Amino acid sequence: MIAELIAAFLKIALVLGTISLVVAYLTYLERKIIGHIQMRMGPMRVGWHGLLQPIADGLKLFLKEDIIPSKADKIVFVIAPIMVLVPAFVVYSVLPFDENFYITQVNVGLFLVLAVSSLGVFGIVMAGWASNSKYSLLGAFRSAAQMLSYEIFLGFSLIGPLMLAGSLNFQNIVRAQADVWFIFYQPLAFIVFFIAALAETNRIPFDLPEAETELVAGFHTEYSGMKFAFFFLAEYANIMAVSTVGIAVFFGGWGGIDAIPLPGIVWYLMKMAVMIFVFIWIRATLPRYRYDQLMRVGWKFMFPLAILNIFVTGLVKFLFL
Amino acid sequence: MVSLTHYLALGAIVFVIGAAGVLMRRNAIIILMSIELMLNSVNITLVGFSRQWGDMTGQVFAIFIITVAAAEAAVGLAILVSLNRDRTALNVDEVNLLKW
Amino acid sequence: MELLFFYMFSAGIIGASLLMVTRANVIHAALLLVLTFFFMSGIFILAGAEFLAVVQVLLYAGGIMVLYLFSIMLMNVEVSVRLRQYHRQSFFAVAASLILIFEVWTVLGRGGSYPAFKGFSWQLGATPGNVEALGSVLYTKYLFPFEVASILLLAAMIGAIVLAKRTIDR
Amino acid sequence: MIELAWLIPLFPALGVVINGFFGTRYTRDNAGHIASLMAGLSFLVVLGIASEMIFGSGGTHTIHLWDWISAGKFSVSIAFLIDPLSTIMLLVVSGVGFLVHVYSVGYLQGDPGYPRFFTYLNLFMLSMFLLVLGDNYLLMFVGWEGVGLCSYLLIGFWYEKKSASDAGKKAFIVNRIGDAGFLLGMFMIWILTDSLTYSEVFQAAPNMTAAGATAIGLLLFIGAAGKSAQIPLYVWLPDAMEGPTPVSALIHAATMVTAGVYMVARTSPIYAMGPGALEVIAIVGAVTAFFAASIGLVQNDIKRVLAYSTVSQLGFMFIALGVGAYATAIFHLMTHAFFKGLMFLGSGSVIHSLHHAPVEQQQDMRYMGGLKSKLPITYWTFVIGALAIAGIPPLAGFWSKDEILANAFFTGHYFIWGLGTAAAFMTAFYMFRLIFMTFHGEMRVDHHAREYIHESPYSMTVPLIILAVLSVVGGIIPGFPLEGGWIHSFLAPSLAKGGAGGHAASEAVQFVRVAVESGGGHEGPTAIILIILAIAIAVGGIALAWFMYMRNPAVPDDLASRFPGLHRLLLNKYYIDEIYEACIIKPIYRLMNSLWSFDANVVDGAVNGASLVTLVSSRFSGIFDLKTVDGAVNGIASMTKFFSQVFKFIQSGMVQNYLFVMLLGIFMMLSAYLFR
Amino acid sequence: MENFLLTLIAFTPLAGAVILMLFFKREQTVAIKVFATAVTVVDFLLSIPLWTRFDTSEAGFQFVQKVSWIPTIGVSYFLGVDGISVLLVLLTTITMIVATVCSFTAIVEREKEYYVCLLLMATGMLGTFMAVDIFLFYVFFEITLVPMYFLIGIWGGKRKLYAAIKFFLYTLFGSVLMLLGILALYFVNLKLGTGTLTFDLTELYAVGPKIPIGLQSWIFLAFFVGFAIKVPMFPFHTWLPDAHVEAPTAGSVILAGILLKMGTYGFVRFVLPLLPQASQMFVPFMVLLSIIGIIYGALVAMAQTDVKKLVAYSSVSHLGFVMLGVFALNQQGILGGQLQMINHGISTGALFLLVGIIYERRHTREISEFGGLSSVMPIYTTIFAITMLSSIGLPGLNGFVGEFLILVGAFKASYVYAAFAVIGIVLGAAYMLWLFQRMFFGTLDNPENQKLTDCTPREILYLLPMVVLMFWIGLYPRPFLSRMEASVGKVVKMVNVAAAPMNTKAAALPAGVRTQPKAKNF
Repeated sequence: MIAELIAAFLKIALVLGTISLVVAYLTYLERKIIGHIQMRMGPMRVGWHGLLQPIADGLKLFLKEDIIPSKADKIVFVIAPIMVLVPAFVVYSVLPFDENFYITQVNVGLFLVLAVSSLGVFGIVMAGWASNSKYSLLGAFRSAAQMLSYEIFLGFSLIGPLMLAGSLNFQNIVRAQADVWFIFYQPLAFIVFFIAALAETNRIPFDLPEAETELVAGFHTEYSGMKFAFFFLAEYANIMAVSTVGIAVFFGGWGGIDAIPLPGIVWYLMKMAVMIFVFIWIRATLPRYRYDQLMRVGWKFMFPLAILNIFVTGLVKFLFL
Repeated sequence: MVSLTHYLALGAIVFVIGAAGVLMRRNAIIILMSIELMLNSVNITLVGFSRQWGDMTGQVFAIFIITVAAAEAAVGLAILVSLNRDRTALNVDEVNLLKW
Repeated sequence: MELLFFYMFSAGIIGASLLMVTRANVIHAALLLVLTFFFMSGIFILAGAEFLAVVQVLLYAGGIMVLYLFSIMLMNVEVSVRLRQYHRQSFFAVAASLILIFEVWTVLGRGGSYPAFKGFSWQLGATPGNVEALGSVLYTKYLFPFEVASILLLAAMIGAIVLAKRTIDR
Repeated sequence: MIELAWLIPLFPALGVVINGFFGTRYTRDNAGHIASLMAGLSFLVVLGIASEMIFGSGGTHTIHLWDWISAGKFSVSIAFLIDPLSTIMLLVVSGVGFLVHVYSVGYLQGDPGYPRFFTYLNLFMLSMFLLVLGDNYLLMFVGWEGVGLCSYLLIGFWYEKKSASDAGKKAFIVNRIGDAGFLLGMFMIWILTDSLTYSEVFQAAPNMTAAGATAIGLLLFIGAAGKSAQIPLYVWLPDAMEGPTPVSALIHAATMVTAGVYMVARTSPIYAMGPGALEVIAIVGAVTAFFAASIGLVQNDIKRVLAYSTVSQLGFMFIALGVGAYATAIFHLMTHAFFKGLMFLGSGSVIHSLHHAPVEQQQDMRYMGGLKSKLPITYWTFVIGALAIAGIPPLAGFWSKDEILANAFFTGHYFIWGLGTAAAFMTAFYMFRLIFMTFHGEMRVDHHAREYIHESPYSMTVPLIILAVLSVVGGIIPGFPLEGGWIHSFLAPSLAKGGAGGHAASEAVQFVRVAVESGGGHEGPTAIILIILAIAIAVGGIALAWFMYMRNPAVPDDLASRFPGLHRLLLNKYYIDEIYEACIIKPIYRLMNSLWSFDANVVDGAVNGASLVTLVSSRFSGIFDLKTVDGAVNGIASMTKFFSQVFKFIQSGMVQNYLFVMLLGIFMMLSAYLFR
Repeated sequence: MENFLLTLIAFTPLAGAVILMLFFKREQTVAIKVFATAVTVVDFLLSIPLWTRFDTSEAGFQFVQKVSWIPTIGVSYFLGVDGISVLLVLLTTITMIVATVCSFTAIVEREKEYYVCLLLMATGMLGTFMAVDIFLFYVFFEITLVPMYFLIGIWGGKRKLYAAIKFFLYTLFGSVLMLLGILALYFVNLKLGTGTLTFDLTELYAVGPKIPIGLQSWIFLAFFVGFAIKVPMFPFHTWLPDAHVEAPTAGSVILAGILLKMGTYGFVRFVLPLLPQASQMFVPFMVLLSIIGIIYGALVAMAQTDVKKLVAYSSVSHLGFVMLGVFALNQQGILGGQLQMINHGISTGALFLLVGIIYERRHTREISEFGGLSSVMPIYTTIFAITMLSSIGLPGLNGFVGEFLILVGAFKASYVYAAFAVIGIVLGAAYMLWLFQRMFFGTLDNPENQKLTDCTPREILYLLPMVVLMFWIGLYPRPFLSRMEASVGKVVKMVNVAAAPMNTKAAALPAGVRTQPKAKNF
């Protein structure tokens, strides 16, 4: 009993610690990659090729003055970053990293991920409202509408693979792809999923809630220091979580090519790297959507596509499987 | 051990809290939220019975209740939003234009 | 262990909901309600209703409450904070509520002694199955109510749009 | 060759397709040549088949093409039958048809509907071949209707003339009446024999009762009477002369109108079982022969005279059928096709030459005369035809007509024989009246048209000459010796043997043959006397005509003024058309109009009345509703209103109050439960 | 595929209608027309397997699909076709193409709604012919009323409202009575038959002969009124001329081509097999009405001055023939009646199309306005002539085969029937030829007719299939007859279950005319 508890805590600590670190270096990676795509060098000063840059940034944020605007709703203002960060981390409790390496398994794992990640919107809305600032509130509104909308497609796009896997448990979903990854059965679903994932994580081209040029960074305009770091951390944690879900559902999770005997976790990390690179690449390439375009794409294009995918999958499954 | 009585008692208490909220608050939004609370207390009871009988029916009805709650929230909030255009406060005892 | 968690969650539910009912600030009330729902989903997990627990979080917390927050932000909340919060009848209401709780408590306490409950086991059974079992019941036996519920949602959606839409001046 | 019989109708069908689809655009003036070519090709095939039939094995051959209609036990196929009877018919149809095609090339030259005409003509050939070739009654009916359609189309060929389209319509509808009889007869055949195929029907025919066979015979005869213009359905044929003259020659003299004769001859095994029908046929035929001839006496329209003559001659054929001499009837059909075709074409030649005269005078004999020198070929061929029809030996008409009269006499139908002889006399008279009025005497043609009169082109005169030759030899070759000619033995396999009427006829044939061959015997003199009498009657008719129209032209008018009633009666064709108009058509018109007003007013009125009643009653119930029912409702409402005034103060309008009361209710219920 | 082929056929037009309603703007008239045509063509293509894959030896239903629909009262969604209905389904799909194409220029207002109505109509009619569940049949039967009501009421002629309301109420009146009959059957089945709650025709067939004759007569009368109004039989026919005259061309074509067939089809499908004894009993009555219809319709047609009305009354006459064939109650009669339904659909449909063409050019249908048209419109005249000849039953064209079989059947039942019916043939020729003469012959004296143009390629295109079918059925009807034969045989067997003496062949003729007994047995 006690040993189990300790093991659990150890696992949690390991995962969270790793994520925090990885997230920090994600920012570095992003700056580097974008830099190179734009024919620049990116951070170069701190450490070899700027390798220590994230740590320097982190220190800076920790040491910065924590400003709370006077008209703000203080309690909510303080709780908001936590409300953003906590779901982002809670999600990892059920994500599969390897056959045997995970924090826990639940029967409704995928569903839980969706549910918990949908809570992130609370933090954003709270932050936007509590800041008592026009830009923040607008950003919060945008964010809430966008995330509520795209959450639906995110969930719908996953139903197709779920029908094929016949389970909500991540381990089972991954095992169902031992032979063929679902990306081959469900290309349409993956497209919808990926676009929705971009929107869920507020990434370009769907970064309307924080659009720097329009809203001066949106809902976290008024935040600084540690609280701002939380938002930052949560965003990258979300990217990784969503990537993990995508890998687990569409790309066979930890599974790899049998001929190359690598541990599952390595396969997983390789896929993760590719996914994250794509995220960053897209950010470097695409412009931002306009708000009405965002909604139109979502409801008039993605939604029917997702429904169509479910329908076709159901039909095929009913008829042939 | 947790028994059915626990669930029923918890459900009753939450229900009464919700009911009290509905009865004493003037703010319409809080009243709506209290109603949500009442609906949820029923969910607790249903889930308790579902566990008691080892049967899914209770959970199914809990899902229906959530559906109804969602509908109620949507329509209720829509009413409030349109009411809010005409008057500043959302106090239910001031909304009495239709009274005889 | 289970009992411990149950009491913990129950305490959370009761405490948060009491706070929610009494808050003057609507936003705070809403956030407390979210908290209540979290605790409730904990209760559901204890009762073996995993799916329902997740639905509770996803729909109630992630969906309905966001809608509440959204609406609240669209309205002017500062005004109502400064107004009288309680209704004229609140004293009677609280009194009645307390009496009611007392009565329920009594009823539950006397539980097994009523003839109608003769031979009724108050002990809980095994957890009633998984998502699959829920789905198969929902989509077969309760298919019709399910469809009716979906129609209800559709009607509510249209109603909400119609109600909240601003009339556009020509 | 025989198995190629399907080629016979195929060629005209091809012609129909070519001229029908490409006529107005492409073939135009060559339409006549194409159509004639097709008719000629058919004729060649027919010649081949006929030579095989006549000089070869003979017998009966069936060419089965495909199953057509089948429903339960009812089954009919498209199949052709070649036997002696159809061979003779094919020869007549395709031969005369071909000649008329050639003739029409010249006659119709320059007409705007030239390709259309030849399309119809080929269609007619097709239908006629089907009629003759079909191996069952239904296929015969197909051809039967087909020729009726073509007749309709061709009579109304100049459709802008109202009289022409009227005549076409009349022909079709009268034919339809006949067809109704034919149909019923056909059904009855099927009911009684379970088949419509000739071979099967005739196999079963001996099992029929006399009543059944008679009924079938009479029903079929209605059809035959319609098609072959017998009383009472002959009225369409004179009107049909509105069509182009070659049409009259081909359809309304040589081929189509004889379809009825063919059909009765074909059905002879059934008629053999029902002699009553044959009696009726004989009488109708005789009356028609006499009646039509009498009308022909005074007509002035050259084509109408010929038309009534046709009706009369068809009557002769039916006499032959009626007395059971089927082969004789077919024989007369053939010779008649030759000489009547010849005379129609001749009259066409005359009309063609008078092309420039006023329209109403082109066909009127009173405006002709003296054409002999201008139209020598036409004249001489016409005279041959007239002599043939009058019955002057050794021309064709003599052989066949005399056989008919002799048969009638020897089977004991003396009355019929008498009528027939009288008709023969009148035939000789009016035919030569026609010749004398047209070709002899002084020329009465309109002055302007005189210089345009000329002999017709070769495409018209050559058919005339061929037909004239046939009119001369067409009787003596197949018909000699009298009553025992080759044609009888050839046709015998196709026609009924034994049976009531047939038996009598064949006996009579035997008598006559004996009489002729031996020149003695107790019946022999009678036969010879009859022959001499016939010749005498023919000569007498000619002589009378000569006397009245050449020698002493005043006599006709004199006679007309002395018997004005009779003359008018004859001139107006016994007022038959008027009687039909008054007795049948007018009533139908009246009936249809009154039915229409009945429909519009009574039947529909009932419907509208019902709706009106509904409306009115709804109005009343509306008033009732307003006053009584609604009054009660309003009363209750005002009562409620009164009480509500009292109770409204309970309602605070505040939801929370209500909810509180609800909660109190729960409280009370629980308390009741608790403290029970 | 075979299982829901029928569903696919029946609901393709409906889907088309919905798409038309939702995704097309009112102004996109060309797109609307093209789309509507495409839908009908696709529907026709879908229905081709019904022709090619039809098993001619099978008498029962084929391509069946059965799904429980309202289990509490035993209603099922049960589609199927047999020989009786398969050709009607095909006729419907073809006619719908024609009806759509012929409306391109004739309808110039509210096109979108118009084509939606047409497509809805198609679904209703197809469903009617496919339904095996009698309740489902009733539902489809009623559905057809609504779009037709709009077709007449919105795009009709001068008295369109009167005609539309009359059509609607009249037929509704009939079908309500029919509903009573259906319910009676349903409850009788509970008591006498399987004892289950069912509207399934294949099960109800079994209970039919067990119903006592008194009750059967009542049910028969209920069905009779419903179907006789639809057919329409004398004296229930007066809605037809009004509806025909006022309806737009496509409406008339559908009305004549298909809608009327629902009545006759109903008699063959329901009345004869379900109520055999009553059918036997009512034969004289039905035949009398049929014959009155034949002669009366023809005579009244002759009196008409409006072309369309004339054709409408000719429909009354022709459908009298169909009913005569059906109530001959033997193989030939019913088969002929069935074929004549198809024939009438083709011929009369084509006649209405032709009348529509001339109406579009001259905006009048008065016969006296025309005359001598054949010189300005030769192609039109030719097609009209062929159609007219097919209508009056000239051998070689389709009308003859059907009419002939009907008369054979009628004669087999009794010679008296046939003797009266042939009068109709004569009169039919009379009014048609008279019409033809008045319209096309004579001189072209009306100056307005002189600049008439002949058929356009589009008009020829949609008339052509009709003409081809006329010749096909006329010359080689075997494929059509063979498809119907087995099913009709089954109906005949079912209706003669009580073996009434009147229907044996010997009774057809008076005693003295019958064949001598030694003849082979029939």
